[in-house]
Amino acid sequence: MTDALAVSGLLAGYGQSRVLQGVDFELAAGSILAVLGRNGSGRSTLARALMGLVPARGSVRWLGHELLGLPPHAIARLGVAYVPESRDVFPRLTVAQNLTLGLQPRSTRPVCWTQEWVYDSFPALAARWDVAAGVLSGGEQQMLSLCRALMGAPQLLIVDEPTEGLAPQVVTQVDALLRALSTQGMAVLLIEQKLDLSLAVADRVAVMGHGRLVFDGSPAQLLASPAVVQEWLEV
Amino acid sequence: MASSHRFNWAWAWPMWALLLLCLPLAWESRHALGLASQMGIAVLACLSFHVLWGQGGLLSFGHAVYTGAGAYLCMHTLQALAAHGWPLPVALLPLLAGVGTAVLALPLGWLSTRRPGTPFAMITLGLGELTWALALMWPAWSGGESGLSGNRAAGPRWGGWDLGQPAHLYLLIAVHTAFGLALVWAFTRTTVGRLLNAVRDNPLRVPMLGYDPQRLRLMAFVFAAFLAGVSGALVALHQEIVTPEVFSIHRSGSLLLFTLLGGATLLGPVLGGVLMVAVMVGLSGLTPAWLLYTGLGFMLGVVWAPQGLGGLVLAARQAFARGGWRPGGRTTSRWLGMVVASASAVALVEMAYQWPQHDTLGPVRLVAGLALDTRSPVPWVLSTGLFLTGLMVCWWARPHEGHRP
Amino acid sequence: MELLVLSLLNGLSYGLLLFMLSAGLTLIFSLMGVLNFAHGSFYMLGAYLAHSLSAAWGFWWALLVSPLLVGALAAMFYAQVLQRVAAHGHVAELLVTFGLSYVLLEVVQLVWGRGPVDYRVPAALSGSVFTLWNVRFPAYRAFSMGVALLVLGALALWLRLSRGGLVVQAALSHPKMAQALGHNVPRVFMGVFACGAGLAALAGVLGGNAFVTEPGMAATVGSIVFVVAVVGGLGSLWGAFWASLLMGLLQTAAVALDLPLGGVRLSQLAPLLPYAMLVGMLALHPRGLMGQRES
Amino acid sequence: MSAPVLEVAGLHQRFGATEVLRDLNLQVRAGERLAVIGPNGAGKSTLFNAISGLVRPSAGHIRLRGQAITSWSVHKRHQLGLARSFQISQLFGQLTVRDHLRCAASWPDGQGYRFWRMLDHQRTLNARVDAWLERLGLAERAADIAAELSYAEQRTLDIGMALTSEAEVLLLDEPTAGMSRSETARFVPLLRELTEGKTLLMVEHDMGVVFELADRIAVLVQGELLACDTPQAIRANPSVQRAYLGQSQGSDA
Amino acid sequence: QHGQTVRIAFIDPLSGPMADVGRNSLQSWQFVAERQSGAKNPAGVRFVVAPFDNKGSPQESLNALKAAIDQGFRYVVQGNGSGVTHVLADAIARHNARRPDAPVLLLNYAATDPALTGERCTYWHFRIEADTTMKVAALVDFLAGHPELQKVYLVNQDYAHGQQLSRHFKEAVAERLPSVQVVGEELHPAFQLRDFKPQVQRLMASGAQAVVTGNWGEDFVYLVQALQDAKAQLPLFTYYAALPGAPQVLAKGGQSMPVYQVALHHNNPEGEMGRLAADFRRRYKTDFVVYATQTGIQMLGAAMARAGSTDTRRVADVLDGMTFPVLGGTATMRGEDHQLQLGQFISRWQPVDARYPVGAEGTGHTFAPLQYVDARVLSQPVRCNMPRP
Ligand SMILES: Nc1ncnc2c1ncn2[C@@H]1O[C@H](COP(=O)(O)OP(=O)(O)OP(=O)(O)O)[C@@H](O)[C@H]1O
Ligand SMILES: Nc1ncnc2c1ncn2[C@@H]1O[C@H](COP(=O)(O)OP(=O)(O)OP(=O)(O)O)[C@@H](O)[C@H]1O
Ligand SMILES: CC(C)C[C@H](N)C(=O)O
Ligand SMILES: [Mg+2]
Ligand SMILES: [Mg+2]
Repeated sequence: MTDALAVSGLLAGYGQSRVLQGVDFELAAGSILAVLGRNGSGRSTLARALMGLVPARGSVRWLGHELLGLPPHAIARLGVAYVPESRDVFPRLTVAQNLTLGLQPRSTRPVCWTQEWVYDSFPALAARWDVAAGVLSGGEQQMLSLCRALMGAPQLLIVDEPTEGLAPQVVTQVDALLRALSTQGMAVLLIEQKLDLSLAVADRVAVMGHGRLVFDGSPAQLLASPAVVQEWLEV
Repeated sequence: MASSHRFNWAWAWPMWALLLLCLPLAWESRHALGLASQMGIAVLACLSFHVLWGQGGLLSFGHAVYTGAGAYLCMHTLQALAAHGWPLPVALLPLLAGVGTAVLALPLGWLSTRRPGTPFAMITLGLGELTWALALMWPAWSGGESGLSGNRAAGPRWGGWDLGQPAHLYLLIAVHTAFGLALVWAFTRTTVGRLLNAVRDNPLRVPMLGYDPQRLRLMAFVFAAFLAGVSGALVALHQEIVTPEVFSIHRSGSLLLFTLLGGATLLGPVLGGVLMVAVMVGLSGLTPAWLLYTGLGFMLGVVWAPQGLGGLVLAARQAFARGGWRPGGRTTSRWLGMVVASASAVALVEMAYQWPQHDTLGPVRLVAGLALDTRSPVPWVLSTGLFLTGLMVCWWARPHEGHRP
Repeated sequence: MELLVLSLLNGLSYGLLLFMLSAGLTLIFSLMGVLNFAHGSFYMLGAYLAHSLSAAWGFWWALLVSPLLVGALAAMFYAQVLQRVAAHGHVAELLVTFGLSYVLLEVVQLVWGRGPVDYRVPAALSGSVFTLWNVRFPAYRAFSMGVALLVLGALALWLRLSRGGLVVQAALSHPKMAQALGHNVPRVFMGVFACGAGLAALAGVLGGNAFVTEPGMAATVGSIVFVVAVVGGLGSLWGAFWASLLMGLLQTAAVALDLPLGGVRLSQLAPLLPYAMLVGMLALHPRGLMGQRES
Repeated sequence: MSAPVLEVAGLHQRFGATEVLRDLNLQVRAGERLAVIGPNGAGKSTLFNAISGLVRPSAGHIRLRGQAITSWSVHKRHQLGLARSFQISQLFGQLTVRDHLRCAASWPDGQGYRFWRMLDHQRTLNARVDAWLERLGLAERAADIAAELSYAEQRTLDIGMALTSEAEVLLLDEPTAGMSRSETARFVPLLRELTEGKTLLMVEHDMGVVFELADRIAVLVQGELLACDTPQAIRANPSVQRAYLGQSQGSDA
Repeated sequence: QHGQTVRIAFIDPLSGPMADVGRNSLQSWQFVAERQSGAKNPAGVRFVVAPFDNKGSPQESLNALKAAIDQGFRYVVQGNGSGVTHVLADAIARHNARRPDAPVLLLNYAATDPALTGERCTYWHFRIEADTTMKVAALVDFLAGHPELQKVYLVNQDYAHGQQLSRHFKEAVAERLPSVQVVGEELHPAFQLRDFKPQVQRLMASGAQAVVTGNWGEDFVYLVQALQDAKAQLPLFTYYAALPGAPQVLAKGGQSMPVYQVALHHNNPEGEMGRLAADFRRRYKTDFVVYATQTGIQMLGAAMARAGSTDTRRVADVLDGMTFPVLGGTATMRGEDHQLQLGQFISRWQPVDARYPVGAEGTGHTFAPLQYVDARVLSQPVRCNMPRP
């Protein structure tokens, strides 16, 4: 199948410091790419760069559009959704309002994730739909952030550590959800710490180091190459 | 805002102090001396504001309460001293007034600093307005709208020290300003100073480190009030009059604005203070359009130097450190364009202000020899043309901004 | 009795005018968090434009066009200046809006002169609607009260129904995230800012002839609107509404009753009341009447 | 066995209608490591907030080192030897990493509210801070602004502040959240070493870490204490299985 | 001193709510100075008047004074705001004590607070306009002829000028016209009110038959507007109803309210003053109302001629007690308190007619002289003992 997302020679950074030194990869619709790497290796920066949240250079093509240079809202309206590692729920808005804001203005895509769906699959949220998101527990905020992104019926989902702070049960639930999403044809860029989980969920894993992708292949291949794991994932 | 301690001031303040102290020797003109005195005082006031805002993140809309209090304390003591012939040298009044103000700031500060952010800003605004109005309503103490005046040459004189003479007063001011600068610089590097920054950035976390945020804020507030009091007292000595105006919201306003414009580094208040006097005394004397220029100045200043002028200076310094500023074709022509544009803009503004009173004031004279007759269309057309050309040059030579790392 | 009724009505109408002013600021300051110091200037500009427009096309056109013009101007200012500095926080915003207030003040004085201009109540409204105990209540006041209530209704509806309000509140805490969800935050902000400015101008159109249209009018309302916004409670439209009424009534009452207390007379204290109220409110109940947040 | 250094008795925490903590009783002995686990929204962080004084309990008592601190202010509690880290990092955006730790070390170092002593001249304090920078692996970041750290580095710094204060009782809210597996592997032994002889309460969802560190485990569900026992007992406990661990038992361990 | 240039510093509000009055005064000074320069004054000196904006604030006035002195000005003229005048007088006294070699003179051309030539008089302050006690004297004199006006209401600004006017008016009627009673009194903050509705309400409620106000500038304009809105018809006695902006507003009310003005000025002077006023209007498109400027320049010219120098010290000594010619008569600068002894016009607001053709501010109405109250009538006892250098 064709690659929905094609990133090449992506450079990005903050002010003087360059974090991404040229990242290249493709991502096909309906597949999950997990990006691993040490802390501070630049994975979140990659996510931000794709979302147009940090100045970047290079090329990011998504369904034939060049994303670089577009403002974040334009990118989002092309069906790209982003779940930041710091959750960034809107603290003073209620859970319901947060979800509403997930819906995009004048979006043509069919809405498949309704609030009902959210409350069914995450009872924790259902119980607290009308309290300010700011007082939610860490885990609840994590769920909210994920669901909020889904409300926009994206075709590309960029999730930065979606399982952080989630109880094991919920973690497995989220795994299942991600898999389901990809089978429904969504492209997922999963930035994850938990190696085993990534390996279980992803169709492909990439390893980031020194602002580059030092490995890109199937989970099996990664396990088969302990050198990479040794050098880029272990301490 | 960049926190000041990241830039080494060890060498800066004694030099500044030295410079200040040398100025009067360099200058003959009493006018220049007056300006320098006012600048010194303004710098001190801005420093006091900097302690609150730059260090503590507290935006006070009523800082004039404390400069004013210092001024009145000083003036009352001065009058009493003149009346009863106390053996108290006038040169000590600023410090006394400072201490007095600090004491006064304790209760008011306790009220204001309980919460940071908007509540603080608005409480100070309220207190500011109240004090101002009360001062007007209480002429017995404030001297009504024509205020209290006194003679700074009063009191005992030691060794030919005569504050009546501007140069001597100036020295007094310079010493206090240098002393204040040193004090603030030191404060920013003490434990409390650092914790104050912490409170500024995240008041929730500080208690978990064993410190009471409000107490830290209050300490800063009182310290700031002390400096404010000193500068207020110096104003009183310099003007030899204190009117309720010293409490006016405009005082607080200009203090706030110019300190902010200066920026949150320790350089900020210095630039801010100097600029404040340059504008409000210098510029307003030069042109009737000074308010307009000030307004535009604020807008452009912030757009160009969002970190404040101090930040701009530091940036330039770092730029030099990194191989300096290479005037490429673009940069130079951009500067050229700016100069042309602003010059012709000034011409336009001046003419606009002049032509209603053409008969009184005659043609506009910007530079010697060049007289623009506001009634003939020629100068208008010309300067408009120049202005647009300048803008176009700027635009054409604009830097590739933003979207690149 | 008459005096009481009259000052009650005066208080109400003054309060409602105050509300129209602070409604704009509630949008800009307490919703967007922009310390907008040019608000009073928009009010003034609205009045002056209305003065010229009503001379040209009559009052009703002025009532319509002047706010639109000011709103457009505000939008331009937002896009060209405010947006650039917004990233650097509220202090930068404070400075530029303050600069703008100076510029507007000077421009107004260049164009319309430094004295007051003669902007009068339109003939159609110069009569009086009703008379209580031979106290005439001017039709114009009734009219502007009506408009104020209309504004209140419209805003309340907008905040309830449209998502604009939500987006603004969201962007207040995480602007980038809100944008990453597909909301054109800059444009929404521009719209809200323009809207707030337009409201100020509307207040100017109605207040300019109820009171006096002169260069000082910006300064006179400059800080009082902030008081209303804060006493009412940040982010709360209704709070602003009740606060305005409260102030209007208190002040007119103080001036009208004019009881001597101690050395001074109550009427002299009138200008103080709002600030006393502000300090008291913040000291005792920092969230204001119905505020959602403190800062 | 020694007297409890921290004691929570009959703790209730209500927010409006929602009751977050219900009649919670908990005793922590000096020097023990207690892990608090439970589903999301069970009330773990709220428990920490109540202990550290960020929220006032609706009912119940909290005793720390023999003192009834239920109504004490946050900073007083810290001065009594209680430190905590936050689930969502609470840092000082503009301060450097070093200054963060300096602030954290000031009180224990006996700086008090001194405004006449230069920080740079505080030898013991700076020595202690440098040592901690090393231990936390933040040494090369020491001069950077907190806002520029990566997420995990920020988490480390947040925990680092709690540790630097060298308080008797430590509350760590999900210390290893956001850390990669390898970082965690490096961090856990560090944590064990650093909290030697101190009392540690930690909330953690990473069962590997929990079972590795904890002497006892408290399971919190819906604001009620479901069980509080040794790791083995908890692992065996079926109701805990149901309520929390689920099939992904000891994920990542 | 022939051919010398005398530089005069004009320190008054050129911005803010009092700017209009200030600008008009400046134009008057500059116009008169130019008109009487060189051969046209006995001393043959050239007068130049340079503006310094004090924004109406005492503090700013001092900055202005400092600047002026530093730039070598030794003659200062000021008038708009008694508060400011006090401040300047004090400051100048201090300065002259410190630098006796080159003292500074203050010509006060409008500030009416009697204290300036009373308790707080100084040797260096000369008032060339009537003070409030004199103007009040004129008023009382006039009221005496109108027995139907028994109940008077006072509306004044709450600062030196307004306070003194209230006080002295009450004293004067109590003393010389007991039949008149003051039924109410307003002292409102100066240049802060925009809406005089409440004051006017109280005024109407008090059953007053006449209003006396010293309000000027915007405070006068808004007061009149409020009165007109309230359809008031009672006579209004004023000091400054002819200052810029005021006639415009009065004209809107037409003749609804009788308005009287006590001033050196009225709109239809004869002779040289008439020509002067006409030229002024032609040049500045506004009325010439500050006659004191004319007096002031004439006085300086005469004094310098007599002193044979422009040195402020000498000139001051000559001025002290000097009698000199003014348009249509002579005036004396009383030595004891430096208060000029000169008469005042009482004029009435009326439609222009054949006799008084010149309208105020181009309106169809004008201030027409009713009577000229002579200096002898106005003159008040001396209340000053000043230290003399
Ligand atoms: N706002 C910022 N300003 C400057 N530098 C930054 C900023 N954010 C991140 N960095 C730096 O960029 C590098 C990569 O950060 P990033 O957050 O992408 O790492 P990461 O791979 O996501 O690590 P983590 O697992 O901690 O999230 C880090 O060294 C960090 O210090
Ligand atoms: N101030 C508050 N107002 C209302 N509800 C609150 C408040 N604080 C917490 N809650 C609720 O209490 C519950 C417990 O929150 P808490 O943060 O303690 O959960 P937690 O055990 O830490 O969960 P997690 O493992 O996700 O961090 C959550 O459902 C939260 O919504
Ligand atoms: C010019 C005058 C209106 C000044 C006023 N008489 C005063 O003494 O303040
Ligand atoms: Mg990350
Ligand atoms: Mg938690």
